Amino acid sequence: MIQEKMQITAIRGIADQIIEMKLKGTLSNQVTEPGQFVHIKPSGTAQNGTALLRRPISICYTNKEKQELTLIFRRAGIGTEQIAANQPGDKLDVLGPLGHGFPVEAVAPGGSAVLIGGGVGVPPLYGLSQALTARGVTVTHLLGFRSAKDVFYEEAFAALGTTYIFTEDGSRGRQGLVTEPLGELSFDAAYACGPLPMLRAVQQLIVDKPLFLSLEERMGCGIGACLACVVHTINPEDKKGYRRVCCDGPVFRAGEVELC
Amino acid sequence: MIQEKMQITAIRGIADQIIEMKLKGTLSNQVTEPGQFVHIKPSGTAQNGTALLRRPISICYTNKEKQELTLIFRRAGIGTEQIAANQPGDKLDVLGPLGHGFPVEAVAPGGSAVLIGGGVGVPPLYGLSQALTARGVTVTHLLGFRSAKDVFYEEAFAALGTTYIFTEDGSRGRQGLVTEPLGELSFDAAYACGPLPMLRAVQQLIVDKPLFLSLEERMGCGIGACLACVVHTINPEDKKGYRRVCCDGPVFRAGEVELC
Amino acid sequence: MLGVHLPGLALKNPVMPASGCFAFGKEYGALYDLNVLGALVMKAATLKPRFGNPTPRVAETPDGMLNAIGLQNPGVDQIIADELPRLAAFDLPLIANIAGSEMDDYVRTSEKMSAQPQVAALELNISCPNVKHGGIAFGTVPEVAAELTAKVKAVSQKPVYVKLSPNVTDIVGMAVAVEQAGADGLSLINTLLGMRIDLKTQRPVLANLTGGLSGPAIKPVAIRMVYEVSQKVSIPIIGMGGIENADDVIEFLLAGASAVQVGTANFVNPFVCPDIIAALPDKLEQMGVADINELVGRSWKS
Amino acid sequence: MLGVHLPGLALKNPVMPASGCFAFGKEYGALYDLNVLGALVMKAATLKPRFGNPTPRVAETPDGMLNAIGLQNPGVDQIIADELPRLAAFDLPLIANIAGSEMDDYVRTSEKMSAQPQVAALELNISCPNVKHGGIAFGTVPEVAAELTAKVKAVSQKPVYVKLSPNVTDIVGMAVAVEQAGADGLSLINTLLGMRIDLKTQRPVLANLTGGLSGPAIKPVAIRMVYEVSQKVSIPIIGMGGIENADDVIEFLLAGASAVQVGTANFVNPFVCPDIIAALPDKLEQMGVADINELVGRSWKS
Ligand SMILES: Cc1cc2nc3c(=O)[nH]c(=O)nc-3n(C[C@H](O)[C@H](O)[C@H](O)COP(=O)(O)OP(=O)(O)OC[C@H]3O[C@@H](n4cnc5c(N)ncnc54)[C@H](O)[C@@H]3O)c2cc1C
Ligand SMILES: Cc1cc2nc3c(=O)[nH]c(=O)nc-3n(C[C@H](O)[C@H](O)[C@H](O)COP(=O)(O)OP(=O)(O)OC[C@H]3O[C@@H](n4cnc5c(N)ncnc54)[C@H](O)[C@@H]3O)c2cc1C
Ligand SMILES: Cc1cc2nc3c(=O)[nH]c(=O)nc-3n(C[C@H](O)[C@H](O)[C@H](O)COP(=O)(O)O)c2cc1C
Ligand SMILES: Cc1cc2nc3c(=O)[nH]c(=O)nc-3n(C[C@H](O)[C@H](O)[C@H](O)COP(=O)(O)O)c2cc1C
Ligand code: FES
Ligand code: FES
Repeated sequence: MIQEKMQITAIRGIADQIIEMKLKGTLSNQVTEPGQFVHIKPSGTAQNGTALLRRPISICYTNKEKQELTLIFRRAGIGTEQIAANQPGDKLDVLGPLGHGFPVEAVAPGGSAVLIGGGVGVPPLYGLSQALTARGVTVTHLLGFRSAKDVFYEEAFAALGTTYIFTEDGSRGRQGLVTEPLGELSFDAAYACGPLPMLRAVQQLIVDKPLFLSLEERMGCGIGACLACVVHTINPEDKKGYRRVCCDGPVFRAGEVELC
Repeated sequence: MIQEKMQITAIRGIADQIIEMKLKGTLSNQVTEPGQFVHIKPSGTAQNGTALLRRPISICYTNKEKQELTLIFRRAGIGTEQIAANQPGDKLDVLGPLGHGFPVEAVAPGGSAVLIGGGVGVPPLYGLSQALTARGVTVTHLLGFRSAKDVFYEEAFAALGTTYIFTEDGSRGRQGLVTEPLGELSFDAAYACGPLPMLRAVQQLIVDKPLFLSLEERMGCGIGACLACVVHTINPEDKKGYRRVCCDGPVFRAGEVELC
Repeated sequence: MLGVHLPGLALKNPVMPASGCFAFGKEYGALYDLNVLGALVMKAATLKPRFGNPTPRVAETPDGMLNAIGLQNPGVDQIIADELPRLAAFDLPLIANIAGSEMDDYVRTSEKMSAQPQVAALELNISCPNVKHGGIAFGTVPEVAAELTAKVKAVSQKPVYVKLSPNVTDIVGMAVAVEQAGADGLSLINTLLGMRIDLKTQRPVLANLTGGLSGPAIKPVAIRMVYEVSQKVSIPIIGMGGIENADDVIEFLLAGASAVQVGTANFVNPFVCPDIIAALPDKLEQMGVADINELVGRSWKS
Repeated sequence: MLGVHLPGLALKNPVMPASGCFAFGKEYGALYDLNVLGALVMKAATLKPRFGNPTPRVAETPDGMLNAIGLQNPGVDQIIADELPRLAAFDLPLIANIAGSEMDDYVRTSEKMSAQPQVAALELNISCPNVKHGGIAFGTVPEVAAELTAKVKAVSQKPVYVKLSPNVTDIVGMAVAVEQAGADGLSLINTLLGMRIDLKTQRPVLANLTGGLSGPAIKPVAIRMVYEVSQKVSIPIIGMGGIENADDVIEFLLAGASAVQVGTANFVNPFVCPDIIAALPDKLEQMGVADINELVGRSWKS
């Protein structure tokens, strides 16, 4: 983990309020797993003030040759609005890589995995899918969005494996929930990232296969010191009784922590 | 007085920590006197935070054909640092023109005036000198700076009238105080802008001629509503007993208000 | 959809400039039509004229400002003579903010002000931290605040709102005390007591040493106090502290305020009050709210 | 030039991370050598383990943040067993922050902690606003705070610093009370009680409803309190509240603090403590100050 002024090499809108941003710097060398995240100090101008704290954003994927991280984030409030206002060439103060990501070794080469994502939970699944396919794993993507205008990276995912797009209003792909096809698919392990109700539904449906869930919590430090981001463990025998999303997670094996 | 997003058409350093900035917009049409000021909402990035309140900066001079104001300011703290970080093309939220400036009609055409300035009190004297010379008044400039590295606009002033530069350390022009030549000069009226000790010295030396002083006070609103910027009147009979620097001034006739 | 009815105040909308940040409306009235405002709260009036504190009177802090104006005003008689006739031309409830150093000052100033037909309500500023003698004591001792409220109520021909200081251990105790003493409403909050030291002079920036902290920095404290107090009193609350935009207004209403005041933000954006008022209908529509009064206290009622 | 000597604390420099913002040093210790710090204040220890409050536990506000962690910690015995041995490896005074819900909890926790050779001093957190029962009451009533201080002093083998809450009418009264009860020093200030409401959910952001406001927004309140208290007590003050850089440290020293703590800023810049410490010598030189202790209280002494 380092703190680095990373240079923005590209920044563009790819869907409604969704920004794809590329950051260059040596921090990218330290990324070990898909699903890790960075903690960004917002700089730049926003309408309603300026952010004090850093903002956690998942690494979508890493290009180690180019020393480049790609992030995808939604303009959600002051901090992401500030970050989105930057231009190529501007620098951002980035702390990372942080946390533990998705374990690709949970699926042996030749095996198969299903990746389930919703909204801005989709981005880290792209890097995961790259890593799994590079390992010789067959991947299926179940990606949910609110509406056609919110969809991104459909073709990029399709290039790596079968990809089902779902929208709440049916304006693109299928109408309905990403969990629908789960019963019909066979796979060795599943990975999910998205809103809590989606994660809960996934956890109820996938009970007999390894399942890894990436969680979100409001954060202070991002490195394990402030205990802002704790979640309860499920096992009553667990000595600590809690995990920190920022450093013990954000990815947990299903059943390790409570989803609430 | 209007509030306008003015576009920066030029911005450059002209001395140590001294920035010259040109702003384009219809606000410039409303400027009536040299010595008026604008109240700028800082935007842009500074090292140590961001400013909440506006910052008062004198109008150096106005180019009505180009609808352009020129300002000269010192990077003094958070707000001016933010403003200085802007680029040509960026826009600034400007309120103005504010206050009452220097009365040029105090000197009849063909008469003579002396303009006394110190540090960042020098800028508004340039627009004043332009207005006086356009009126056919002969001007002499006494301009004081800390050191050679702080001097600006020497040639611009020299093009309008005799110009004496003073520095505290003698590294440019004469060593000493701007008030020194006052005894030897003959003039019909004097105008001064600069630090309080300079204004006090000027006021003690010029007792029998019209003298106009431009004051500074920390401001809130800039338009007369908050009473942050009041100064006491000298005349004990004065009904109000005070003046607001932002709207009754910043220029006052010597003897109207206390210099403390 | 924006109308709000409070004791003595029929408001077109719940947004009014805060006392001391708008003088008597002349300066901002040169920029826009004051009739768009919900009401206008005048600068504090005292029995005698006051020059206030020496300068510097303001200092900036992170997302806030300190002020130590010191209640400068020409005195109640002058205000009645010079300011009220001009303000009477507007179709706008006027709230007279009252301050003093002695209880008797408050009572006599209130009596005079409340007798003016143009004045719709009084706001007792028992909490101004910048007055040396008195003032602060009224705002921090429940019994004293209650006594003052009762005395003013006894002479006032108009509803009385009491403006509380946040510089207390127990804001609910203060609020309940003045409610029981007969207050018709509360204004929450006045400024937090603060200081800034100039690293160059190595002395406090303000000539008065301390000053009142206002602006966005104090909004979380104000929201907390409105939330706590509104659940314990049955008189309406006018909320303030750091309001800059329509979202902030809605946050105060959700916390339990029935109307709001905007202070410091006027200095940043002189059009902030009309801007907020213009933005509110769309905000309500987005929230599916037909009547702004529905929002009041929703954060704890639902 | 940066060394500061306080009861029980021989500090290389006056900068230490604040309690609760640095856990037990492990995480930041992975980023830099903790030996550069003046001291380390550990996260609050309570007699029994505490899980703390439900999430969300933090929310951002203008130039500040609210937290309602709820004193999560593994309990004093576990801290002594797991954390102190590791921290003993550093050449660094350790300050143990103590919290509790009952007076007896404080006393027993203090007794255990102060008996540890690695612990240089105690800091009594009588002011954490996030603990439901107890806690806050100790911090707002001078007599109770004094009684607690005396009881802890009676059992403590190490100097006792009392950390005061700013959510009081009279901070000087609190300070004088605990000084008379035997406190060796004061820590000023803990967080201001605040709230933020989420406009989407229309409910408070924090699961705990209210939280403690920290960060630059509160600096003017902290400076004012240090300025006022330092003139009325003769024990040293460790100042904090919104410190982000060396200038802020100097402002606290000028106000009357002898040393400082840095909390929230660690989250913004994980290297803030070493950055500040590295910047201080140049600052002092620019000010013509040979010994940092000369600055203490200069804003009112001169
Ligand atoms: C491990 C992790 C990975 C994430 N990855 C992504 C990603 O790849 N793309 C993406 O668009 N978003 C991601 N998020 C969510 C993202 O952090 C928030 O959308 C963002 O912090 C909102 O900041 P804001 O200033 O725009 O909004 P505001 O609402 O103004 O933020 C106010 C405060 O709340 C916090 N906050 C608000 N929403 C969230 C949230 N959902 N999760 C955590 N903190 C929040 C902010 O960090 C800030 O401290 C991730 C969150 C976590 C915890
Ligand atoms: C009528 C008027 C005209 C001015 N014209 C010029 C000019 O042409 N060029 C120029 O360089 N400077 C001018 N100044 C001074 C300029 O306003 C300050 O240097 C500037 O406000 C400092 O802001 P800051 O954020 O950089 O400094 P900070 O020290 O961070 O400011 C903190 C606060 O103090 C106020 N403040 C600090 N110094 C001054 C000061 N000297 N006067 C008033 N307020 C101050 C700021 O406005 C701000 O509210 C003028 C001041 C006034 C009142
Ligand atoms: C410059 C200034 C002057 C003020 N004068 C008064 C006053 O005369 N009477 C009063 O009750 N409050 C006064 N206040 C307090 C405001 O009315 C308001 O309660 C406070 O500033 C919080 O709101 P804000 O954060 O929107 O400014 C003053 C505030 C400022 C900034
Ligand atoms: C996340 C967080 C946790 C805290 N936990 C404690 C604590 O356990 N004990 C304590 O005395 N103070 C605690 N505090 C208060 C800080 O020590 C400090 O007094 C306060 O945050 C002001 O300083 P700052 O503005 O630099 O953060 C905590 C503050 C934060 C932000
Ligand atoms: S964010 Fe601080 S411990 Fe996780
Ligand atoms: S700055 Fe507000 S009256 Fe002059």
